[in-house]
This record gives sequence, C-alpha cells and structure tokens, in this order.
Amino acid sequence: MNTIHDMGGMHGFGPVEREANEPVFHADWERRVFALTTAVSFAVPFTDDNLRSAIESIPPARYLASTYYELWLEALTKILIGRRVVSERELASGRAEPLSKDIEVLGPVTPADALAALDAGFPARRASGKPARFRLGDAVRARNLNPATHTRLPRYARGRLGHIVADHGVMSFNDANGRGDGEQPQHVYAVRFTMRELWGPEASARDHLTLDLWDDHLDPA
Amino acid sequence: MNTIHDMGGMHGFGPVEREANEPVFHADWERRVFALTTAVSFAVPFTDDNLRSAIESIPPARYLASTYYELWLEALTKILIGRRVVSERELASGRAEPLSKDIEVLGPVTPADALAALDAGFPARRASGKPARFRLGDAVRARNLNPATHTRLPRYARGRLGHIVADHGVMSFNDANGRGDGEQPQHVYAVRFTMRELWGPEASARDHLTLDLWDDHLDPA
Amino acid sequence: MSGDDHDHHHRAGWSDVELRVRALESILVEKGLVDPAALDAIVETYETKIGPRNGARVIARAWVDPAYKARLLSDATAAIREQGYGGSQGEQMIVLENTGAVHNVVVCTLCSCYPWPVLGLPPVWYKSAPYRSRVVMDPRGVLRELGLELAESTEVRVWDSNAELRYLVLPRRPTGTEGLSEDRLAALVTRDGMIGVAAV
Amino acid sequence: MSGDDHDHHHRAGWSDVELRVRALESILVEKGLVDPAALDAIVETYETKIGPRNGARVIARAWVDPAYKARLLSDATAAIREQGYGGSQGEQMIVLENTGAVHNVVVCTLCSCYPWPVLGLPPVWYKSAPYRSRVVMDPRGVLRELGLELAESTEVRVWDSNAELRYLVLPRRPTGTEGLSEDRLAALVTRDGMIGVAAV
Repeated sequence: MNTIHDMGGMHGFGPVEREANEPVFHADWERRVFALTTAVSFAVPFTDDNLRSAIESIPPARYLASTYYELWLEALTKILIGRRVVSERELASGRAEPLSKDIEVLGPVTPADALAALDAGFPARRASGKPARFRLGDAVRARNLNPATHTRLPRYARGRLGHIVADHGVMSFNDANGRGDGEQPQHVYAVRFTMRELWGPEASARDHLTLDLWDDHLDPA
Repeated sequence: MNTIHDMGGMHGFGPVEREANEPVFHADWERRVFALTTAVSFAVPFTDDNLRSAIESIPPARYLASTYYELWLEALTKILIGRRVVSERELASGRAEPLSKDIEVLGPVTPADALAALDAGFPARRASGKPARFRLGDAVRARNLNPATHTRLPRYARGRLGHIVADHGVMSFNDANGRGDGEQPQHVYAVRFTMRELWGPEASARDHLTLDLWDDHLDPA
Repeated sequence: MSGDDHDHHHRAGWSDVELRVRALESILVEKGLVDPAALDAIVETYETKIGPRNGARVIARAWVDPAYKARLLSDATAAIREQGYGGSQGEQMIVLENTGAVHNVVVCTLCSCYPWPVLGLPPVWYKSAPYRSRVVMDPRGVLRELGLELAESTEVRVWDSNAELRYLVLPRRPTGTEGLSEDRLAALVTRDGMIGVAAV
Repeated sequence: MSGDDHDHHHRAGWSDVELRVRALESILVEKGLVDPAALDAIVETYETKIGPRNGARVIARAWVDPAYKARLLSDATAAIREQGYGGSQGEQMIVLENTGAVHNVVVCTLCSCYPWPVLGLPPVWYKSAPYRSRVVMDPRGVLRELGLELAESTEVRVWDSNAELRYLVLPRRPTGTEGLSEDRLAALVTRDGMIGVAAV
C-alpha cells in the first residue's frame, strides 16, 4: 500500500524533536491502548501485520493528524469491528451486547500467560520454506511492486540495485500474511544499497542503507 | 522537494468525487484569493514556480487538511511576507503600515492591463538555450534527483526508462527558477513511459504515461 | 483604517479565512499594490468569459472542419487562438486525439496545471488527492469509477502536465451526429470529455 | 453495565479518545476477552521492567568481556538472552558495532519497529514523521541536528527495520573509562546511543 506511512525519503516534516526524560506513556489512555491491543490479540488472534495493515489503511490526512496511540486505537477498533467482536453501537453507548454465537474467540489471557508469551516472543522464523534464490554477495534489484495491500518493501527501494550482505534464514512473509494469503515462508536477506543508488548523485558516496527484503521482493541483477 | 504534493502513485485517498454543476468558486473569499494572487504578482513580481514552491513548503499534515484556495492563501501570504510587503502584524490587525522605502514594488495593475496580460499569457518558451542532448525516439532514463527545492520531476518517474516522443523546444527551467538559480533555458521533451516500467508487472501492458521533462532531468539510456 | 473597517473585521459569522483574506486585500489595496477594480475584472473574466464552453467550440470546429482539425493537432496553440482563445495557462497547447485505439486522459499530479483558456479554472476533483494520486497508476480503475469503461484493446495514454505544456483532449465525435450544426455539436462536448474522464 | 459506569463515561474533562478507550476496555472486559489484571501486568512490565537500562547492561558487558562481545556480534539473540532479555519485538536480534570507520543508525520508516526487550517501547521522535522520512535520505544532516557530527571519513550505515529483525547499536566505549565497573559503564550508555543518534 503506497500510502503516507511509507514516508522514507520525504521532505517537509520539519526537525526531529526529542523530549527530555520522556515517559513511556504520555497519558493513562495510551497505557490502556497499548495493553488492550496486546492482550486482546490472544483472545481474538491477529498479527502485527494485521495491525500494521489497519494503521496503513487510515487515510493520509488523518494519519498525519493523529498521535501514535490514536492510530493504534483506530486500527485496533477497526480490526475488532471487522471480526464482529465489537460494534460502533457498543462503542458509542459503552454497553456491551451479547457476542454472536458464530464468532470464534478464546478466553482472556491471564497476567502470567501474557507475560510468559511476551517473554517468549512471536518468532517469524520458520523451519522450512521456499529455497533461497540468492547468496551472499549477489547483486539484486528490488522489484517495482505497487500492491494496494500491505507490503514491507518501501517505495524508495523499488527498482534499486543492491547486494546481499546476509541471509537471515526462512521467515514468514509479511506481505502475504498481511493480505490474508498465508505465511509463504521464504528467505529474508539483508540487502545493502549505496546511498547514491537510492538518492542520486548528491548523496554521500561513502554511506549505505540496509533493508531486510524477502526473496519475493528481489530479482537477480 | 519530495513532499506530499508529489502524490502520483499513492493509495489511500479514496474515490474521486465529482460535484454536479460545480461553480467556478465556492465562496467569495476564494474569488478574492484567486484574483489577489493574480493581480499582486504584477506589483510584486513572482512566478508560478514561486507560488508552487511556497505551496509545496506547507507541511504535509496541513497541506492535506487545507482546501485548494487555503493553500493559495497561505502560499501567497508567505511570499508577500518574505518580500516584506505585508507583515503578520498587519494581517492580525487588518491595518496597513507604511511600506519600507528599500522595498521595490510596482504600481497596481489596471483592469485593462491585467486582462491584456492574461490574454497574452506568460510563455515559458525561450529563443535560445542549452543545445538539445536528445532526439525523437531516443531512450532516456529520468535521473534520480531528490532536491530539497522545487522540482517538476515527479518521484514516480525517477530512475525509470522512457522514450522521447516530442521535442517541445527551449523553455525556462522551472526547477532552477523555483530555487532562484535563474531560468537556465533548455529543451523540454515529451517522454513516454510504459505503465509497466513505472508501476511493475501488475500494470497494463498496453498503457503509457507521458511526462514533459527538461533536458537536465534526463540521462541517455 | 477607519473604525468601520475595524468593526467589519469582527463581523459575526465570518470565518478566520474570510477575515484573513479581507485583511490581506485591504492591506494590499491601501499600499497601492492592487486595484480592487482589477480584482473584479479578473474574477468576472474567469467566472463568465473563460470556461469549458470555449474548449467545446474548439472541439466542435475540429469535428466539422478537417483542415482545422489538422491545424489543431499540428499547432494547437495557434489553432485555438484562431477561435479567439489563448493566454495564461494555455501558452503552449497540445491537443490529444482520442480514436478507437487510443484514449487520452490528463492530470497534474504535482499541483493543478490545466488549460485555462479552453477549460477555465479546474474543478475541485481535478485538484484533489484522489484523482492526482490514482489516475497515473490505475487510469482504467479511475475512469471506470467515473463511469467510463474502456475496452481492454484500447490503449490508455495518461498525460501528467508537469511542465508548461497544457493538454486538451479531442474526444471522438459521437455517432449519429452527422446532421448537427457546429453549435449543437459544441453543446454535446463536456469539460470532463476534454480532460479525458468522459467519452465526450 | 451499572449506572455508575454509565455516568463515568460522561465525567467532565475526559476527552473523546479517553471516553472511547474506556468504552472499548469495558466492553472487552465484559465480553470476557481481556482480563484487567493482564492489562495492568503488561503496562507494569513495559513501564518498569523493560527499557533501555536492559540494553545498556548488554552494551557494558560487551565492553568489558571480549568473548561476550564476540557472541553478541555473531548471535545477538542468544547473547542478549544470556543477560535475561528477549521476547516480543526482539525475537531475531542483530547487534551493529560502531567503530572508528563505521557509524550505524537504526530507523523504521514504515511504522515503529524497535527492539523492545533491550530498549523498551520507542520514544515519540523515533515514531515521528521527521525522523522516519529524513534519516534514510540525509542521515548526516539528521545526526548533526541531534548533536552528533560525524567525520566525513566515517561511513554511515542506515538500517531500516522493515522486516522482523531488530537492531541494537553497540556504541564505541568512551575513552578514559578503562577503570570503570560494568555498572558504571552501563550508566554511561544512553537509549539514543543504542539507536545510533548519539555517540554513546
């Protein structure tokens, strides 16, 4: 999805502003949004890619006008409404209505199980998948893909020439997963680009940028 | 300037909505903004590129939240403040203060002169300039330029291969003019790209897109 | 500035933008940089004299006069000036002929470039993010949404008006219009047809 | 839902977003989809247990223990787990060593990917449009603005965390710290140093 979240290489957003002694959360509702998103994903399973995809679907003007946890809240709400576990009417009234019998959900995660799961993590690595098409040192060109669905290939790299500097092994493919096409496990490579390849002759000749790209993002070059 | 005005190829803005029997202006203040911008450019000379550059400098969130003539008003105000012919204080009070003696302005354009100038137009064509580097049929690649200043080379075409289908002759170079580097007159070519070159294998194999690119936007391919 | 003028900046019901425009205009007038009569003349010109009826007359003439059509396609600026139209935002015109094989559609992704002398000022949708963002990547989808379904065999040509050339689409003359006068033909031509988002 | 709960949705001074979050939480709790105690436990974990002090301990250990540093650079996930850290958003860790010749800096242009187990949740600036948009194209300019001027001879390597690998920068050990304990060294390491926007 070529929308405003894919902002690498844009001008015009102004200086980076750091807050001294920044708290983890800036308001109690931010705490609750973070925790709700994490906890409810056990009972109504969704992945980071579902959440990212829902955030990316927020129209650009609202995306830019929203704070980070406002984006999470909107995306989480959209996911839960899409799964029919919450309705706009309930959110407006604040009153829960009975859950339809045909909706599959799990029970609430307990505090201990939640913390154990977070400590274990949710590895993207898979035991097997599509054979690797590339090897260390190979020259590759990022494909010029412009799907209307979720993708982890940023626009600024499309069509650009890089080199494989690491093979991270086989992982679930976020692009496929985000559009509901299953995990399609495949190799993920660290692909190094010169800054001049990405940004033209005005860029530093010395500097590089590395992206982690899936096998399906790449063509031999 | 890679900012939100350069939106060709983005998703997420929703459907195109046409208004039936749309009026030329939607409010009286829109009429005045259009006319003021046109008229004051005779007394305080600025070009379309200055206006475009000022519009592009509006931060993305505000750009997207503004209507078209709100963008014009903000850009015009910025230009006039930059030329010191108007101040924020005057705009807040609504009261004009004396113009500083060192500011060069011309008198107000008369109705007849304004209409005659609009009817004559402001041609970008120039009698001479840099010799043409390309000819009809030549394969060219749009340069990967990412200036922080005004440019008329859209991001979606950068690095892409096309063919010269017309030579429009020598014209003033908006990119140079917009950054205050003079007119640098040079040939402008119609460059045709296949949709697949621009957008990848999912695009129609039959369709094309044409951009008018200046000689300095192109490399031989 | 008089007390009346000051009060009028606070007249109830005026929005911030209205107040700001009023302030800007009165400051520029007071400084002798604009003449209110010139503002009125400019507005009147673009509200009443310059608009898509101009382009429609050009198109109708091209439909009935093969020699004119040939001139229009080879030197659009001069041929349009023959009809009395030209000037700002139409200094270098190009006319794009739709045929059974090729459909042309015009956009300005970077701002709002548009052939004022023949079409007037652009409509809001033409300047909007949905049109500018999408028509260059998915022209068939956008045209379909706008009610124009193109045959798969038709080549779509998108023209992004990023420089100082301005584009006018010459739609195909509708069948069954052989007997119509030039004026009647002009009445069939729409603004959207001359942008390329409608058939005629 | 009790009358008290209903009133509390209209408590004066609550913003729309607060009301909406309260409503969502109470609905999810009432439906048995979340346990409020789990929410509290999650918040407490990320406010008090998981944060940049974890990463700082990893860095300090690498500074004092060459064998640990070698493990950290060859298998960061395992070496970080040795210190007791790991899990969500740190399942596949990579540690990037700054040297006299190379400076590393980490970003996530597409969203907010960040190595939670060692750095905690990301600060607002890391998730902000200015950082995400600019550091990939003009890293030296962004670092200069943030107070880190790099020598022209230093190679800058930007790492855009677009997949499920998470990056931690191993800053150079400051000179003059030879006598310091591991704890004292850890106290020198900043979050920003481990992102790559500060020297240490």
